[in-house]
Amino acid sequence: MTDGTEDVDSFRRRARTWIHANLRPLAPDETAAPTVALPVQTEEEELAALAREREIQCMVFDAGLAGIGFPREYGGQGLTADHQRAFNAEIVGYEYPARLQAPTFSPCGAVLLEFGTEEQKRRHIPAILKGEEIWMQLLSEPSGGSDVAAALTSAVRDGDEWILNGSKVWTTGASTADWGLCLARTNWDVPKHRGLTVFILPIHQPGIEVRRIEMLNGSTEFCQEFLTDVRVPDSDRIGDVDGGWTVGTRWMFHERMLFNSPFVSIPVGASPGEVGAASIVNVARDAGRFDDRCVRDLLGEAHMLELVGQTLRRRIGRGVAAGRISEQSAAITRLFAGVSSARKATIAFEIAGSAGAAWTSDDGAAANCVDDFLMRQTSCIGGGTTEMARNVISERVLGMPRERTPDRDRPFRDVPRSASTRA
Amino acid sequence: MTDGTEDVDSFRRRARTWIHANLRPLAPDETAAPTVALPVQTEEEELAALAREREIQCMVFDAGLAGIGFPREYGGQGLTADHQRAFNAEIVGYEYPARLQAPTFSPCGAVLLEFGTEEQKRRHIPAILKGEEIWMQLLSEPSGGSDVAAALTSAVRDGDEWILNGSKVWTTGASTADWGLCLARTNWDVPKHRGLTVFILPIHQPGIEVRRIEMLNGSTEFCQEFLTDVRVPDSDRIGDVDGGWTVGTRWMFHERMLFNSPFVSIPVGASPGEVGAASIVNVARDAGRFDDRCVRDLLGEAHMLELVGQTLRRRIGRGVAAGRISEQSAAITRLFAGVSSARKATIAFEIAGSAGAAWTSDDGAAANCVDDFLMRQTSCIGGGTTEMARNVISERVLGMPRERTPDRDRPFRDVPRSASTRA
Amino acid sequence: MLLELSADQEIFRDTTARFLTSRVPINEVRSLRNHPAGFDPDYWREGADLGWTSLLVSEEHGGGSVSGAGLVDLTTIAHEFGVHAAPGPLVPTNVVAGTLSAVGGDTHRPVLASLLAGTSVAAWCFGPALSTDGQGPAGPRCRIAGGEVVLDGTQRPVEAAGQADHILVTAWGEAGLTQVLVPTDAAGLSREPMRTADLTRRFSAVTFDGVRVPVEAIVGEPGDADDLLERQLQLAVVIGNAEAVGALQTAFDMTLQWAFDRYSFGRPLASYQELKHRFADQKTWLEACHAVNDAAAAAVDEGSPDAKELVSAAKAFIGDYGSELVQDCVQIHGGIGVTFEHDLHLYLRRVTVNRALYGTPADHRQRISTVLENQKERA
Amino acid sequence: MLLELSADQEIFRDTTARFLTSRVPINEVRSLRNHPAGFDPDYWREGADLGWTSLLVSEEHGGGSVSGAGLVDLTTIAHEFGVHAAPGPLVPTNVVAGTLSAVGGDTHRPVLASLLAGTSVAAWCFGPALSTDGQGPAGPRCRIAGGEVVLDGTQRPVEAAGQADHILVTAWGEAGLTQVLVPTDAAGLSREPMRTADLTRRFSAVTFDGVRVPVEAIVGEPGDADDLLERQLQLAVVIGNAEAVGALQTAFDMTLQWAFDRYSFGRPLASYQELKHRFADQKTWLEACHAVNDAAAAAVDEGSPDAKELVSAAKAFIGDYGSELVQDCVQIHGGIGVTFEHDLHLYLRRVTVNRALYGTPADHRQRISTVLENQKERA
Repeated sequence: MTDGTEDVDSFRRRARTWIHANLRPLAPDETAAPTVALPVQTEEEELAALAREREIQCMVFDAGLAGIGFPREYGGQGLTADHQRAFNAEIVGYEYPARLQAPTFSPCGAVLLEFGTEEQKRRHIPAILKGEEIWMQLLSEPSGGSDVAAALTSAVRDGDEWILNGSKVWTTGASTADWGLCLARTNWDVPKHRGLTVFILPIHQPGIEVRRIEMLNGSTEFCQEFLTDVRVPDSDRIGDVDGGWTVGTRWMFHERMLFNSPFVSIPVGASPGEVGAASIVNVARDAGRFDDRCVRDLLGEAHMLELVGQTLRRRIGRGVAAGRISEQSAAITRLFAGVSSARKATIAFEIAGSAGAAWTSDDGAAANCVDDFLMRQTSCIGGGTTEMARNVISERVLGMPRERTPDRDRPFRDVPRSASTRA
Repeated sequence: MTDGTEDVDSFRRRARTWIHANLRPLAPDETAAPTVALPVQTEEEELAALAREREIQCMVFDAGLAGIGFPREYGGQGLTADHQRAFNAEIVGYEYPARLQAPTFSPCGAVLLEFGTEEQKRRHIPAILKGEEIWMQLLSEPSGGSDVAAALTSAVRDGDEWILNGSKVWTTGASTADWGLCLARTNWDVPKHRGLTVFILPIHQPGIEVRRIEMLNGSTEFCQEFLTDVRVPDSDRIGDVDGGWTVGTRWMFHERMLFNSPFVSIPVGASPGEVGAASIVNVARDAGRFDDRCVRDLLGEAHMLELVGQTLRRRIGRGVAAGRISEQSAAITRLFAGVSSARKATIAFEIAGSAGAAWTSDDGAAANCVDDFLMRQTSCIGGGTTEMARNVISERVLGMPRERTPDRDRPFRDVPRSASTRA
Repeated sequence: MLLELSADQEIFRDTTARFLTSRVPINEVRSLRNHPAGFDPDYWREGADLGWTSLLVSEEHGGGSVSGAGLVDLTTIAHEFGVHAAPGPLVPTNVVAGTLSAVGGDTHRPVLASLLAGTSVAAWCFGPALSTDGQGPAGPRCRIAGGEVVLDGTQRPVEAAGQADHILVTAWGEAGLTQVLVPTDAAGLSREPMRTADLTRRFSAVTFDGVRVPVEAIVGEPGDADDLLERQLQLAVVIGNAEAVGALQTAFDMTLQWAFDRYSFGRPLASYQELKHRFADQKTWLEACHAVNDAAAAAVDEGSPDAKELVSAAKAFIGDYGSELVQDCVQIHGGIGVTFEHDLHLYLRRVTVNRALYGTPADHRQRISTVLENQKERA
Repeated sequence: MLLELSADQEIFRDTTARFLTSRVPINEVRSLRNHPAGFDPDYWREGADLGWTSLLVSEEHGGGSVSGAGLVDLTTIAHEFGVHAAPGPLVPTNVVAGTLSAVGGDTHRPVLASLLAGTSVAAWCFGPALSTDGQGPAGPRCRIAGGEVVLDGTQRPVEAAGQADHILVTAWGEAGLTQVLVPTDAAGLSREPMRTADLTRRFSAVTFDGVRVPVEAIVGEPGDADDLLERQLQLAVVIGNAEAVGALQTAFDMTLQWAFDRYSFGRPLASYQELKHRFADQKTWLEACHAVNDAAAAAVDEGSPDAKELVSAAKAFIGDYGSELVQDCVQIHGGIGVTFEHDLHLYLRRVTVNRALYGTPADHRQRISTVLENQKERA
């Protein structure tokens, strides 16, 4: 504490004491690893859960535990990733505001902290840390796929304002979010990376129409937004005009680094969106197949992948934090997590046997394994595809030659595009 | 027989009668599927085996059964791939001249038949069919890898002769072969495909030095040849000057089509160079693990791959023969065979357990599984890599865009090359 | 499917293809998820007129094949079912019709006639056929008492049990495995609907609680069902495989087209070598799926000794490699590939459910290893 | 290996790295295939001076670690063994030295001293530790009679048994599993050399035919060997893994360099996207191999409750993914990669043999599933 910073151990004790005194321990079935298939909730359930999380976040803030990696002047604790990790260890098994972590604290909050003006930061970061503002990312577009920088959403200057038009997709929480971070094209006459600008804007306004997307498992968590003549004051611009890719690069870095972020609380051991080995053990039991050596081989494989993934995440996280390896190495963690999650969903489905084809509610954990299997590629698509991760690893980590990109040195308006978006 | 051609059934009966009367049935251990690891023989053993095969081939010739797909005027039978398939079914379980089939009958004999002059064909094809001439392919080069057309071996015209210099590699049977088919560069000032010419030449001559290559399993079947001022008369040129790629393309097609060739006898069901499921069953028994469900799962997988590979080979072979699919589809068979052979070698090694690390001669089939495992990639390298097969399938079969080839429209002497071959 | 169909087979296949295109376009399939039966009775009757249920039935009984190889002919229909993600109980109805024609008695003729006419469908309790599935000989038991067969026990999942007028059930009795054709309105028979991932197929858990039927309901002889069941399993697997291969073909074709149309970083996806090589793998697996199932169908039709191993090799291969193929199609589509609005998941569902039905790939690998063991002992 | 070593650890590692580079350059390794022992005694003694055999031995007995975590320190040496495909019985000698230091009696002190000094090496009969390998509790039996232990039976494969002066053997006795340190010149002990794929390691089948040693030769208490064996297995696996990871790192580095240097169709191999993506997979697996084995080493050193599952996860992962990684390195090299002249196979051999030793990946997956089962029961 010589430099006035709370040391990790005393922070840990303080966090533990407060958590035990104030947060509800989770019931055993609540700790069960979540699965690939997004939870199918009614809108009322979703809103009620979110209200409770805002309430908890406010308590966390009042307790001096919110925004561990955010500076004190914006309401945070001014502490380090090590402190965040200590907190993550202590909240295991307790209720916590899971929905607020990403994308609100990071990447949105992290991007604001890094690129926002003093005024923007003072206005938004404390509100975020108190649970008052929930944020969403307006990043991907229907036309774009992995090529985020090929955004077609346009922002045209009109005096002190910008007028935005276009469409964003794969957003989560559009119906519950307050603010959005939006990447838009402000210049079509330069190569794609040099004509982008980032804005912030309130979500609930007449120019923004939100449409839910039905996923094949019935989940409607993802949305598509249509922006029509949305006016944004220039004071809500983040970073320089046409400098949006500088912001965007860090934005996506924060997204990849979620599990090693000083801004985000994720219980240790949690791999959201994955079929955990523990739940696969339940599948094997409920399918009556735990004693089959072949099934045990698969269970061993599933848990092996989980353990390897956890240790890999720690290695890469520490290596990046210590500056021993490049930040781009986060793609290694992403690739491994995506592929192994898909494999685990396959293992669970295989073990379920004929309950993978048809099941009743009596089948316990073996019921509905097929949903996770049908949705399994989401772990290799969402948050940047595994293909993009492999590009990053080969080109940025290993220094192999870059792919030919015919769009690199060409005005964006002249870049060849998909048939459907050429019109 | 209305057109004077023997029908398949009567040919089959004739072949069967002759085989049963004249060829030795193989002992059970001789029919065991051959493995990936090339047979390690002494030179004496090799020569003795080959002498016996020449003898048998001469008997086959005298019986009117040699060169089934070769025209009658060159000593062949003038029959079809269906007749060859019938013969292949009948020789199962009998001694036959395996070493003479490839590369002598095909691709070498097939290329001679397609591109040779009348004089060349009359001189060589009957000799080949009688077992008098054994041929080898002087095709790959140390610098070239998959890029066969990037040959650096040069042929320079000198009056009625050509003077060849350079090096060829991955040749088999160099010490026992009589003649070679050789691809050489005759023009360095045009793009690579347009400056090649094919020659034939006797192997045993002063200008050709043969060096055996020791493989990691101790096999020395492959050789490298060094050609120094080898003189070849222009009458031993195959095809046009600088037209070698036309020949080379068919040369490699015949190589890929070995299993569906009308020129080559291969017992039905044989997959030379593969670890067969039957031999893996022996590994499981000799390792005492046949009753382990996990081992049986692997055995089931191995036999599945084998059955699928056989049916795929038939489908593609028939489809090509009937003109329903392009000849390039042979790459599909090649890819599947390579990958599944590697997988089978892995399965055998896995089942062998600790005998995979160390073994005694008492371990039966479980002994030495590791050699096949160490050599397993040869099934994905030899005869054109699986990477090349995937290029062919995607570009030629599926019509996807060709890879960028900076060497395509550039004089060959200006093409960027590996550091080691730039000197 | 075979690369070369005879002219008659081609007409036969094409007729069904055109019927499915007009009668159950893909949006119709999508909306059938809310239909209680998953298919319309008229649709099925019209399909039966096209020959969907007659191929495994002898001419004597009003059936007949196109080429003399009824199962091979049927795989062309099943292939089109897969291509169109079409609804309808093709597997159970054909399995039951084929069985009734081969070994059914006079009392079974009217049922067979109604299946041929498409005025009713049948369900088939697949259960004890796979002794390798770790579940052991579960399933119904039967006893013969006073000219009646009495059935007790549960079997699941049973496709189309809720839509069928009759269920062919295999039960353990004193004489051994015995098959019985039971009307679904029999007292004591109940059907609990199950959930499934397929939008148009319906499954039930069928419970027999002291169900009594006359002994004439027995199909074949009591205790004779082992061979019947093995043959039925082979038929069901080959038909299901052919359907899966059709679905794979469509998924592959639409994904390849997508790769040509979709641009990323100023280039079509189809120009990226890594994707090209994945398409090469997909194409290879797809051709292998066609090849092995066509060989299996022919082997079953011919009563070849390698039929069992080919059928199981086809099931194991198409189950595992087919799943990976269609999941890779999803991956190449990106997020849109897992939306309900997109067509891809209809094929994904078909392939996925077929993989888990009638034995998983692992179950069939065990079957293959048993064949290997027996071959080894014979040698 | 850890991304961050302490300064002391780094000096320690680097000293061994420089020693191996000068003492056993790769051509020397290649020629050792004809050496009867696979390594030179002087080489081993000099290595012992560098600390190769002292890290698992307490300071009291003349050993000592660099960082306080002896196994973690030892993995840095093992890593360099892998990087250089270096010869020498690192695993058995350290396992035996660590055991003798932890539980050996006074009679074992001279042996321990000679291991520390590098003047002799030891062999360790790994055998009954894996109850999942399908072989059951084979291996030697022992009985105690008249102040002597009498041993009968065979154990294999035993690394360095032919070079060792002592063998630590685990035998089944009345009291349960018992460990005994047996001099290799004991009457009735015979060693049959085995063949192996590694060029510099030697294995034997060791037979005990009424071998008698004093009861003081027992290590620990009779019947107490279960825990000893479990710990020894964990040590052996972690050391072997670290060596495999070192070999993988070298194979990967040399293949990446090859891809930059080698041109095909006018472009370096490194410019082909399909190869780039395979290198990305390789890099990911390689980092994962480092990560999981480092975590396993730390867990064993700390006596953490998750040590067993981490060790087995590391063994299973490195065994399977490591094999595929180095085989893909062979593939990228093409034909030259399977020649004896090229260096690549030295690393391939090391990784391959280590995969098959001390339990295959499948054996260790079974161990993991047992851990899962126990956790589940505890919960």
